Amino acid sequence: MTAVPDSNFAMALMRPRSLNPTKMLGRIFVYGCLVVLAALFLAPLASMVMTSLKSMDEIRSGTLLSVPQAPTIEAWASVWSSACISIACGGLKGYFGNSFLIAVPATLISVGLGALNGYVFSTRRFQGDNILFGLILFGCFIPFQIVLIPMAGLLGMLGLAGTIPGLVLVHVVYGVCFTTMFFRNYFVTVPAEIFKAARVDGAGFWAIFFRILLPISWPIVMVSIIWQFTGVWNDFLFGVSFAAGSNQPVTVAVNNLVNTSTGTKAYNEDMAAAMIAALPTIVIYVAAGRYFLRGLMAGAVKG
Amino acid sequence: MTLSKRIQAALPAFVLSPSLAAIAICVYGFIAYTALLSFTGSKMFAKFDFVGLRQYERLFDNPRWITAVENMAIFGGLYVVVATCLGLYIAVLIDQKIRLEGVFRAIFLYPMALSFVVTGVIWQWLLNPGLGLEHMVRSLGWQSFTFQWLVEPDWAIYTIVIAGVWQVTGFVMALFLAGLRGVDTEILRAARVDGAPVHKVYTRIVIPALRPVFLTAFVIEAHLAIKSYDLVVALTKGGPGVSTELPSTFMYSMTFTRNELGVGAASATVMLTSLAAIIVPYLYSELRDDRRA
Amino acid sequence: MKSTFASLAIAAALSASVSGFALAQDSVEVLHWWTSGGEAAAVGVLKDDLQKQGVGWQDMPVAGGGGEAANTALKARVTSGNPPTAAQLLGMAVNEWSEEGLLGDLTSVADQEGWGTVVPDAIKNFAVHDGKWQAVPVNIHRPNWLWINAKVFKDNGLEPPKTWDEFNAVADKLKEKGIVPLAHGGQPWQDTTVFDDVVLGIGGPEFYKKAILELDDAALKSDTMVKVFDQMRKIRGYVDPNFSGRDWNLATAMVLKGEAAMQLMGDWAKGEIVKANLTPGVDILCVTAPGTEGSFLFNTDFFAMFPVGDSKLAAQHKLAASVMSPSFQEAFNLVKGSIPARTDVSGDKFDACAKKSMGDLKSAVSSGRLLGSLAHGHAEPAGIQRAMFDVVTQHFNSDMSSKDAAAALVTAINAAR
Amino acid sequence: MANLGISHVTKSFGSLAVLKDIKISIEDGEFLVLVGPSGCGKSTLLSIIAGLEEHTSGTITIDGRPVDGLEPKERDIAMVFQSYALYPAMTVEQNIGFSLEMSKMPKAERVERVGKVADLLQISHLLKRRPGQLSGGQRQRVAMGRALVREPKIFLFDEPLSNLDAKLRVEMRTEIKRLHQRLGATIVYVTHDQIEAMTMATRIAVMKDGVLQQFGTPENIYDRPANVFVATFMGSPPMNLLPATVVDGASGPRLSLKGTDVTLPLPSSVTARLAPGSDVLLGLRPEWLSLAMEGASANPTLTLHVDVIEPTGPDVFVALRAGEREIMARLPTGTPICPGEKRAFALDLSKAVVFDAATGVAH
Repeated sequence: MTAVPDSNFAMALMRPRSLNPTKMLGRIFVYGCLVVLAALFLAPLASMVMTSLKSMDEIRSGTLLSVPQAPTIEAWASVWSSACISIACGGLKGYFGNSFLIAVPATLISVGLGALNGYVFSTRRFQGDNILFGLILFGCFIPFQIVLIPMAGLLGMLGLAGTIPGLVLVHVVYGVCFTTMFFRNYFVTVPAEIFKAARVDGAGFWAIFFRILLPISWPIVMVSIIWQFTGVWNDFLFGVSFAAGSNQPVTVAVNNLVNTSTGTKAYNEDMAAAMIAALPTIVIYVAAGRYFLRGLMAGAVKG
Repeated sequence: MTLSKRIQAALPAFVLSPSLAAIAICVYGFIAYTALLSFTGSKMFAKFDFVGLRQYERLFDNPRWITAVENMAIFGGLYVVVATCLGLYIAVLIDQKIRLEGVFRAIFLYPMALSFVVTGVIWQWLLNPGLGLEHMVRSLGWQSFTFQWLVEPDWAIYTIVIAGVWQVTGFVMALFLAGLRGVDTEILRAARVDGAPVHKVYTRIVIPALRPVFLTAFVIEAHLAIKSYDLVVALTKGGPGVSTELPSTFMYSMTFTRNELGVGAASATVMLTSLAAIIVPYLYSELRDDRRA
Repeated sequence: MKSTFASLAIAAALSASVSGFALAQDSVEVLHWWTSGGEAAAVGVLKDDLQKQGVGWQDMPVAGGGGEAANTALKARVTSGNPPTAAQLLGMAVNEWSEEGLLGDLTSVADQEGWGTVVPDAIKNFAVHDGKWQAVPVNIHRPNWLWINAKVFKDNGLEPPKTWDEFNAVADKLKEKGIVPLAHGGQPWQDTTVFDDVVLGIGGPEFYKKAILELDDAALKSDTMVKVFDQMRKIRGYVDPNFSGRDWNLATAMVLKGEAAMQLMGDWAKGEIVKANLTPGVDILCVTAPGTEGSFLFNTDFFAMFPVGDSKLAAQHKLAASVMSPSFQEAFNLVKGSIPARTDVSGDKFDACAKKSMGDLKSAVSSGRLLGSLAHGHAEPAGIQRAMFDVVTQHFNSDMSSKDAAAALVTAINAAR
Repeated sequence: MANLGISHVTKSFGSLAVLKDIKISIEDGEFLVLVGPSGCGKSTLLSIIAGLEEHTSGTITIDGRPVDGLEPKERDIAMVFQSYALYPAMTVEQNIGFSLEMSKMPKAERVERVGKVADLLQISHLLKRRPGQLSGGQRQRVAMGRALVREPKIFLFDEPLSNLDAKLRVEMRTEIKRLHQRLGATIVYVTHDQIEAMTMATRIAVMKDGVLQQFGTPENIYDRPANVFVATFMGSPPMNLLPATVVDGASGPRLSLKGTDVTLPLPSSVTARLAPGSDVLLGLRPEWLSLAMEGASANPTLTLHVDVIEPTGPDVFVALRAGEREIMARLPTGTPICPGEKRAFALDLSKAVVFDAATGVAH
């Protein structure tokens, strides 16, 4: 595993380690700006976490960013396993599982298909290949609201209405546009001679893909997985439209929990629910952020 | 040709075909279907009674749509400009060989990981005068502090910009950071030898070299702006009044809430057309000459 | 390794969905937006009731925006040819679904159970189309209530206002004392709830019928309508600055805590009152909205029945019959805060406000003053209703003149037709 | 090992012809170098031999068997690429053994073959490393190993030394030549470097603009270039070309050098009958000039102005001037000569070549 390459600029720009006063001021300025910005970016998350650890009484009396006086994970516990969503009082945990059952296959399938598509687009030239690729790319940009109704009809025809495989299918279809783009842009940076060498060595279509290309593709695989998993996990519109009650993903459940029309608002529970729903994706971003950057460098950004 | 050769030759097409079929139906088929519906008098469900351009007339006669388009211009413009500048600025800061770079990166990136349900809940809180920022500052002693953008019809759209920028800036930063790390160091050394101060090196050499990244960032931001829907629903539900209505929320409410499928389809068609106007030239320039021989 | 994991995940997903579909033959799937608090408890009542009859309950809750998300989900379900057994719909929505020919038929059960005689006509009109029962009413809500914090009024020596002029006088006094006169949440439906009350209170039932139910141009443009908007402008001055986007229950909480004195809201506000250990009618007074005494605005939640296969018809009929049974209507509405949709249920167990509601309902039925609420989907189809929302809420949130607002109302309605 | 035949091969993209009617054939064990400036079509021709690209018409035979339309793996060839094209994710061992693995050779045999090749190339200690951990020269060896291990009928090299520094390049050049001699393998080698071509080849094919200019042994190409292009492309410094006119002399036609009053006898190599008055170019390699010894030589002499002297170690390149024209001579180190002098130079016309001034073709 290689870390993200060191900063070019710093290396090129830094004078030998003589910290003159201007230099010091510069460093203080840089760190000052970063810390202020980071605090601003973190404030929403911090207020969520702190609110989720307070009791309702404390929430009513304090402010958003006050530190909980008597931290309690009651709200978390309740939201996870016992809060009532309509008549079901099992908390979010079941829906959490649904989200995994949707997001994991949808991510793997769309990343797999995208890798193969990108492979074909980057290594085979055929009539109209660029136009075809452009058409796929445009699919990235389609607003999802407009596909809800026709997609519902299609799922019905396929007999997948209301099911988890149906949702997986929907996410794969719209995810494949992105993954194809990612992989194609990555694969065109692989030197053509590698493919030629592999052909001379007798490697066929699949051997080139699995033995030669895939092992060097992990940066872009990571980007695609992060992108897809986050997208599918956070989806609400498809989930609410295409999943039957017991198959609903966690976002829909959180919405049902938070968006009450007549219940009292339990803000600590709302925040805990929001946090629980966001945890897997936050963890992925924090843990794999550097790979995300690497992958972007390796292909997603043209520079 | 032998059978196995034929299979080999057909493999690429075979590999592509499922995705192509799915996209042909689920992207272009559905777009065509929507475009078709925009010429019908459909109300609750699709009905193929063609009414010509009537739905487009109704669309542009609708003050709500006009507001939505104006808001789009304000929101889209600010969103793109602010996110690009802030993202670039943070990327440059992070690129100054700082300690804890990974931590800072994670902090700026994490909002991308949150869904709108979550984002909306937080920002509704933070921006609400009675609960959030204003309340907090006042309780710290500054009694006359006011921050009421969320509830002022003329200002509410800017709260959407704030939340939107907060969410996307990390991604833009990552793009720029990746771009910065790809700039040729030789040029930078040369600039140093020529005696250019650091900020000049950035403004005169580095940032111009990032032109392709600007383009990528612009396209990503622009399409996110046009697709923005979740944020508005979560934060203001289009209010106060209709002051934060966007084309996407307009389209959704016409189609699903008001049972005006025809008008909704017309607005979707207008949206798609403007989206294509942005995306197609970009795709064209991207794909024209980046194929290796 | 990866592929094995993928296939495992797919297999798991498949089995999960299959089990999700493996409903007992005798079961119903109900789409609704009652996800929490009293609403969810009320659904629980129905579920238990059906379970006793051996009918399973497949829950399909979709919360948010007074059923907007649920409506999207419902459209997707119906389009995919997989409608739920029943879905919660408001009155006009039942009409719209019925006009699309997408609802089932309950007439056989209705005749057998004799629903025709016990449901008020104004409500029956939404449930019955072309002589066929297609939906069953669960409750009757009354949106034209004014909720008053009794202590605040007593402390300030105020009497509940009976007309809008009195309301203004009371509000001015409260404002002087530094108390928010009216707790309000700036959402289109809440704005329009107030608007309904003002139209009915200033124009009277005949004007409401003409302007709101019949969309009579002359009435909409009349001076009365201008006066209505004048009053709306006044009311805008009686709410606190942070009203925008506020949920109704937070506004109610303001009244309960005495931060605000009054709220114009439907009787579902009782749930909040009870939860705060206060007594409706005692701690928090319930009076009809100013000038609307003798009239009864209503909104009713229906369970609209979708055509399901013969195999599920029996369960669907059991569901309908259950909903309409006096015992369920009583149990459900006790929890929900509304009153039964059938008029032959005893009000003994209900609170003071509900009792008044039941009495007012009877007299309104006989005087023809039982009127569908615009804000709550019992006056106009969604397209027109929302177009009117737009005008009302835009006027409320800007400095638009009353005349312009009345004119805009006409334009918006015509554009939406 | 096998012979290779390329007959009437053309390749075009639409109306653009990149290869025009190429005819080359070499025997078993020969070392063919395709040389020419970039864009001359040499790499395309190599790709066609490899089966990586398809030609438009013509036939390629390997070992007498037509291979047109066959996949690279069916042609029994191996190839070494300019960028080495090592598989980044595989170890050296896996890289070398990959083709054997693809042909489903049993593991034990594979390991043995890889080991043998690694020994031969002295890279046994690198077998567990990945390409990223190797130096340029090591990568080059691995790329060779990958080709050697297959024991193919023909080896194809696509500018394999151009990414190495000068010293390594010379070393590897020798090494490749040694391998060739040891294995007796048939090799097709593409380069734009004429020294590589001269030093390694047993046969050279010089190409320009998709057209084969000359095909022959290195000596042949060097001494008897078929045209002006070959004459100037091969050899460094390039062959001097002196404009001249054919004039009638007592013992037959002579060449009158333009801008001088010198006339020279026609070189013996010229077989064609040259009409008096026709314009020609007299081709002289720099080493065919020498300082004229006082009255000793039978060779004709030419008095030239000494302009610049460039010592290279064993030799001295001397830039000479005859009027406007510059002429290079290659003299042994130690030749007593100074810039600014006028000296008489003897011309060895026994090897001189005469080209038609208009067409550039050798007479």
